[in-house]
Amino acid sequence: MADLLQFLMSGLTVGAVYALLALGFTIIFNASGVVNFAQGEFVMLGGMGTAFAIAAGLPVPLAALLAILGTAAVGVALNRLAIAPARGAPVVSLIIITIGAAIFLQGAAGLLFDKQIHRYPGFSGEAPLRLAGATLLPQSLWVMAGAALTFAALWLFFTRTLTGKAVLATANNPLAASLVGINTKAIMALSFGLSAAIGAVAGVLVTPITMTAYNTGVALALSGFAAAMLGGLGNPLGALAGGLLLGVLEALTAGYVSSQYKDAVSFILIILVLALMPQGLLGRKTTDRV
Amino acid sequence: MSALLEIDGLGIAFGGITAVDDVSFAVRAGEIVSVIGPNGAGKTTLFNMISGLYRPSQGKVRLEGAEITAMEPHLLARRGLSRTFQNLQVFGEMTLLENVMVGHHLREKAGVLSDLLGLPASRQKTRASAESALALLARVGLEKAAYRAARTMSYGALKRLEIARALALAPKILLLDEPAAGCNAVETEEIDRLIAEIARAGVAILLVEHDMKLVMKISAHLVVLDHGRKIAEGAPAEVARDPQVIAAYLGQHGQEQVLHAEG
Amino acid sequence: MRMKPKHLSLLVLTLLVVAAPFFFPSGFYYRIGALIFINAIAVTGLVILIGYAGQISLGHAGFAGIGAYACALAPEHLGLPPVAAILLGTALSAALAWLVGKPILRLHGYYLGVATLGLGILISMVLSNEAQWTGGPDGIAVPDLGLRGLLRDLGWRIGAGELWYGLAGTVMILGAWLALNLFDSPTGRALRALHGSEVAARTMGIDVARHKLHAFVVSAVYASVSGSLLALMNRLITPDVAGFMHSVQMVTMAVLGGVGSVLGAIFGATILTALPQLLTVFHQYEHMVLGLVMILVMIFLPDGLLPSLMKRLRGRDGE
Amino acid sequence: QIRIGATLAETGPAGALGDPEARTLRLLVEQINAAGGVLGEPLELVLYDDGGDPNNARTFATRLVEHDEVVAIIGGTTTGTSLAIRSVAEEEEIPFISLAGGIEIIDPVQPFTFKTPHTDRMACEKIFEDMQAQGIARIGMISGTDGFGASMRTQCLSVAEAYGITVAADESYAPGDADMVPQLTNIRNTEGLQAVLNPGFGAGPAIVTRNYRQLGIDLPLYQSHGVAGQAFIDLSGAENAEGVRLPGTALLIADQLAGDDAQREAVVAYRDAYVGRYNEPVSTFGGYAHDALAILVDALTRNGEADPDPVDLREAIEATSGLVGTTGIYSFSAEDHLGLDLSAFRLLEIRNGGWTPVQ
Amino acid sequence: MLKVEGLRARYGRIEVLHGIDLEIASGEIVCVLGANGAGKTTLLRCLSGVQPIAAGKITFRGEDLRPLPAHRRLARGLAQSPEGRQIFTNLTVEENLRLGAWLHADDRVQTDMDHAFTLFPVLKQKRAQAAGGLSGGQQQMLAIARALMGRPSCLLLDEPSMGLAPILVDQIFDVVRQMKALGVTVLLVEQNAYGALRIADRGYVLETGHVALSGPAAGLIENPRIREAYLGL
Ligand SMILES: Nc1ncnc2c1ncn2[C@@H]1O[C@H](COP(=O)(O)OP(=O)(O)OP(=O)(O)O)[C@@H](O)[C@H]1O
Ligand SMILES: Nc1ncnc2c1ncn2[C@@H]1O[C@H](COP(=O)(O)OP(=O)(O)OP(=O)(O)O)[C@@H](O)[C@H]1O
Ligand SMILES: [Mg+2]
Ligand SMILES: [Mg+2]
Repeated sequence: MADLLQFLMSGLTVGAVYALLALGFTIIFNASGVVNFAQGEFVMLGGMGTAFAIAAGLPVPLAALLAILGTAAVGVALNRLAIAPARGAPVVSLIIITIGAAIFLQGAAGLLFDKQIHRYPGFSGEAPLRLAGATLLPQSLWVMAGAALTFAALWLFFTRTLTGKAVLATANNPLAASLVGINTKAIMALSFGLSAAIGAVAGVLVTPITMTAYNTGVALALSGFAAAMLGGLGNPLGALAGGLLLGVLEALTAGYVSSQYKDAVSFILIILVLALMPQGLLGRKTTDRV
Repeated sequence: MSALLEIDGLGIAFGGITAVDDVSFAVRAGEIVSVIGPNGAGKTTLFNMISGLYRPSQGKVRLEGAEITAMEPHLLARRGLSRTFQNLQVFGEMTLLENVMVGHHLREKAGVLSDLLGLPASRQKTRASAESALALLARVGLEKAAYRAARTMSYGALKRLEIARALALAPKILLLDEPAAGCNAVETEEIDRLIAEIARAGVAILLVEHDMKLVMKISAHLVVLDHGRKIAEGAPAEVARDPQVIAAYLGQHGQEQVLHAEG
Repeated sequence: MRMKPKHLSLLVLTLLVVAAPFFFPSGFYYRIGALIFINAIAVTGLVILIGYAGQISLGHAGFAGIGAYACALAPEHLGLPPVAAILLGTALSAALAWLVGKPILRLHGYYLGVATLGLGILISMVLSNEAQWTGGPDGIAVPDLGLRGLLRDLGWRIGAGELWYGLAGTVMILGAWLALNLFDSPTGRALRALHGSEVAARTMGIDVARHKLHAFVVSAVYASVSGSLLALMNRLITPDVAGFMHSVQMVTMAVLGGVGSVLGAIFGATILTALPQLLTVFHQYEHMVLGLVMILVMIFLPDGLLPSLMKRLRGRDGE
Repeated sequence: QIRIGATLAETGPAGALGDPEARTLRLLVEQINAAGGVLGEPLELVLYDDGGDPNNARTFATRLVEHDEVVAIIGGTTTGTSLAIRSVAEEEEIPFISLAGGIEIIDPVQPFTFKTPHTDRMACEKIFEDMQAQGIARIGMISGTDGFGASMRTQCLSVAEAYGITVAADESYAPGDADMVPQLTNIRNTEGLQAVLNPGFGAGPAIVTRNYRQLGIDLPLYQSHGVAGQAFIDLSGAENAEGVRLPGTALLIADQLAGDDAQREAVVAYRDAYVGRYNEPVSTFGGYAHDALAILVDALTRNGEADPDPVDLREAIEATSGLVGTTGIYSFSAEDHLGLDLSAFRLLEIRNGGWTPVQ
Repeated sequence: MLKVEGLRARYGRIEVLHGIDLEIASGEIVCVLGANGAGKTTLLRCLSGVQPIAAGKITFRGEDLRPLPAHRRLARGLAQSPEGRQIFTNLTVEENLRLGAWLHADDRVQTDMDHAFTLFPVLKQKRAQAAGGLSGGQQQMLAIARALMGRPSCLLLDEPSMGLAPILVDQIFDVVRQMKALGVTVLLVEQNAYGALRIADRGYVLETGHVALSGPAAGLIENPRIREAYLGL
């Protein structure tokens, strides 16, 4: 019983990390239909930026803020320099652009920062919290809170604000969006900025747990992508659910079955779920009449 | 003569809202039957059920006496049922010729291996298929654009392309969803002639169309839907005088068109 | 008489393969050539799957892994000659593609992407974890194809580099020929049709599920053959061959070159295989430049290198 | 001019290993050239980044041999890449000195292939020796599924019996994993364990160490030489790493070496140069590259030709004897292309955030 | 109010509009007729800015429109109900309408929406449904209503009667007349030539990218060439 609780805590910690990563995909996807494979690099930049700013003597909150703003700027620049000029290109081409951007950013980070692994202490100390025989690091609570807040913010944005609807409209039908007066370029810039900022926030929060290095982006993007797909791409609630579910499943598999094949179990689950629900757990089916 | 296509008590609902409810009628070989009704009456939905894209929640569809309810569309095609779409569904990156050749799919199939190896059987079929596709394009007046990508054509041209493609299947029954939409009066007359010609060749036609002039002129039989239910059925002249149909559907514009058609 | 585009493509391809060695400054170029051809084989398969049928796969390296490990394991454990091992690999890949394809090909777009991604990762995980069979992450030795010995016995001495250049080049041209045949065949049209509109394809009598499955299986066979050749050429194979990065690399090659056209995709394979060798002059900026090249190509030639260039030459939608 | 080739995983998953290796080679070649080169000829280093991918490594090895025409190859950050380079080196008969741990690189011995690091089997032996001395007979193991972790796991499992040690719990984690609590919980729940061993490199072992303390497991924890560097202590947190033991090299305890220690001079010189140049701590892996170059330069010098015949050069390397490196003192022979024995490994323990030798 | 001079447009290298001249006075209804492929849609696309123009000039209320991207032309008062309807299929009917008034954030938005609902009551019924599920005709109504939400001073309608039931065709032409009464200028592309000419003040006839004929609507209805080629009389 105590073990189960421990596994669950562990799973929720990892799950919250995945959820934060997955949430980062939603905005850009909702604005353009593109899965941004450079999303993991935003997370990495957030973490590395904070680590270096702290090492340079800045207080943690300031370091984090700088890293987040810097990453958001990178996101906007990415849109301005690489995505916007390719307007009208097929979606696969845009995806290749994001992959190219990921390779570029990783190379740049390796030069700008370094190739070592970095970490900074958790925000509320490192002493484990005990709970009915199970332990949890305080930073896990930060990550969970971060995931919950990001989710809530995104959810409100997409369901309650007109700008959120304009973002959805831009992906759904860019031509119509500009016909109703939506500045789709600005919407894209906003989306990339926000997405990058969300990625950076994730990086700031998870680095004390996962650590970071210039080349961690791809793996992060992959986990986030898998979680987002499981939950249903574009839906913040799906990202949250998908992330938590994957995290818990991995922990339970590692705990009760086999640590060697825990990732395998996740992917088998994803394939099974998709076989039954082709839009993920909470993805919306789009209706296009013929 | 017994009916080719029988619709028997067909119905479906989307998210609890009934779109089509207990609709029955029949189409005989070589006959042109039109389904009319206000926007949202359920005409396209009816087509989608007949052609196997939607699974009806009630009722049956029979083709030549055999039940075909909710059968896979490609199997229906094999049985001789073909259709066009209200919202264009063309293969945009393919040429007009290739679009029509796809309609020959059932007859030209040779197997993946043969196709990969480029065996004479495959090439022969491709050649034959191209020839007859070109003839079909000529029938709808598109032979000049045969080698252009479909995506570069205007709306009206694509509507006609869909008809050619549907004919390539050599159907026994053809479902046309608003074939004259986006065509002017003269172009509509061409379509009118085309449809009549197809019917003369023995193909049954089920037509959805809002152009009353066309409908009145060529239909042998009318079925009127409103809110998913059949509200009237019969010979065109008769139905056009039904006050319920006038109120729900025809209005002044429709009546004028009807008069026009009747000369 | 005007030549058919298919024949023209094959002619150009063959000429390039045959003529290139005359310009090689050193034997090393044979290896690059062979690598290009081996990648091009897999990428040609993706042209059929992605370019013709419009179905994405982020896990095709898994099939390359199956082909590769079949060549490593079958000779030792089953006593098969390497050539038979290649066939066994393709049979296994085809069978797996068929089994897995059935349920997952109902998915669309990114959902298909993540399912194939999962498939690829599962394969590479097995290859990596079942060390007692596969040698684990550090890989396993692959027996010699034996062709060089055979040729030597026949009195023809040929370097390994040259041999693999010729062999892979031949297989690539063969693969391109098959894919080009397919394009303008009933099956090819059916695939391209379902790419354009699945609904319309179905009502035109196309068994969409079956055709997607065919495309998936055929492309898996291409990937498998590519993996087998890589293993036999390198005489050593590691699970990297089945890894996610390799899958992404294949898709990138295809899209960058022009996924709708066989020649384009082969062009893409050439560029992306040769590029890292050219970029070594940039030392530590290598990755940045690589990323930049990918971005720039897609911005300026959004339909892929070859098709976009052709379009420019001919005028956009012109005839 | 003497051209030396290298292909290393400067980037990619093993980048944390390959990067200091590449930096070391660049630094040393500069130093050597500044001091007049070898045999009066400057060294030219041709270095490629294979990203840890064996296929790339093989391509670059071919390029080094056929295109760049180097006299010898240093490299292969990982065992997989080393094996790929080896087949080129053996085929083309060019001396090759590997920087990876796998025993299969030099066992069975192949004429042109040498290596500088200890094998992972030796690391297991060194650890098990210490365990034996502590009376530990039942251990738990948690290893990374990457090449390093998996290979060392296999070796440890195969030699454990010889030391009377039973591996009663055998868990693993994947390279990017963020949390190893479930695996460690299972280890904690295994009856009668006396110690835990974690073969791995990169971030994994640091996370293991932190989770280990989080769960309050108080058995001795052994790490591998894969994390022998200051970074491990920083990432784990000094208080979490306290008491962790691992087999390391003299490099980590340069300042604590006895004045008469044979390696002291070499180790201190390398460390000072590296830290002075790059302003980051030395790692064992950089040390491997240092030793490989030292061996090569020594052999070139003894061979005495600026344009050496590869076979002669190979023989000169094989004749290396008593060469002092940062990792140990190398003496190759026709049967031994590793040239180190267990004594070169030093068992270290982390105390107060620093390395101390275990007496 | 709207003036087009020498407008040329091309797709790739193929030119499909070969120098169109056209003028619309404020408060006028002008209709454009033409066979399939004549270039009517392309003309409207150029006016709304979603199609780059190759040569020529477009002025709206004296302002050169060429430098303005599509989304800024609506702010000038130019709204389009495009061919193919182009609604936001994933959003609800209400959200589609609300986005039609993206540029406006005042109380009038609600009034405008209520007005749209009175024009097309079926949209009110379906307000919370995804627009992608609407029938073809319902989508057409939505596209028109959405254009109205932008409070245009000049409305560009591409075949508004397409796919509408006869009873609604009357109504659409009524709406156009009402718009005129409110002072809105309307450029109407129609295949229903008879209906369009009846409400229009003037008309243009496009033939393969040229203006073949133009003049007062009443005159065009009587023109024998028009009667034969477009009215089928
Ligand atoms: N997939 C679907 N999801 C939700 N509602 C649907 C769906 N398909 C049809 N409907 C609803 O069913 C009703 C009938 O639609 P249908 O398209 O059949 O109308 P129609 O008679 O063809 O109209 P039109 O003349 O405008 O084309 C409409 O109210 C529509 O909203
Ligand atoms: N994307 C495109 N690429 C190339 N050519 C195109 C494209 N779109 C349209 N065309 C061509 O431009 C010409 C004008 O087309 P347009 O759509 O403007 O005609 P239209 O008058 O609106 O016809 P319809 O009444 O059929 O809608 C046609 O010849 C068409 O084939
Ligand atoms: Mg309809
Ligand atoms: Mg048009």
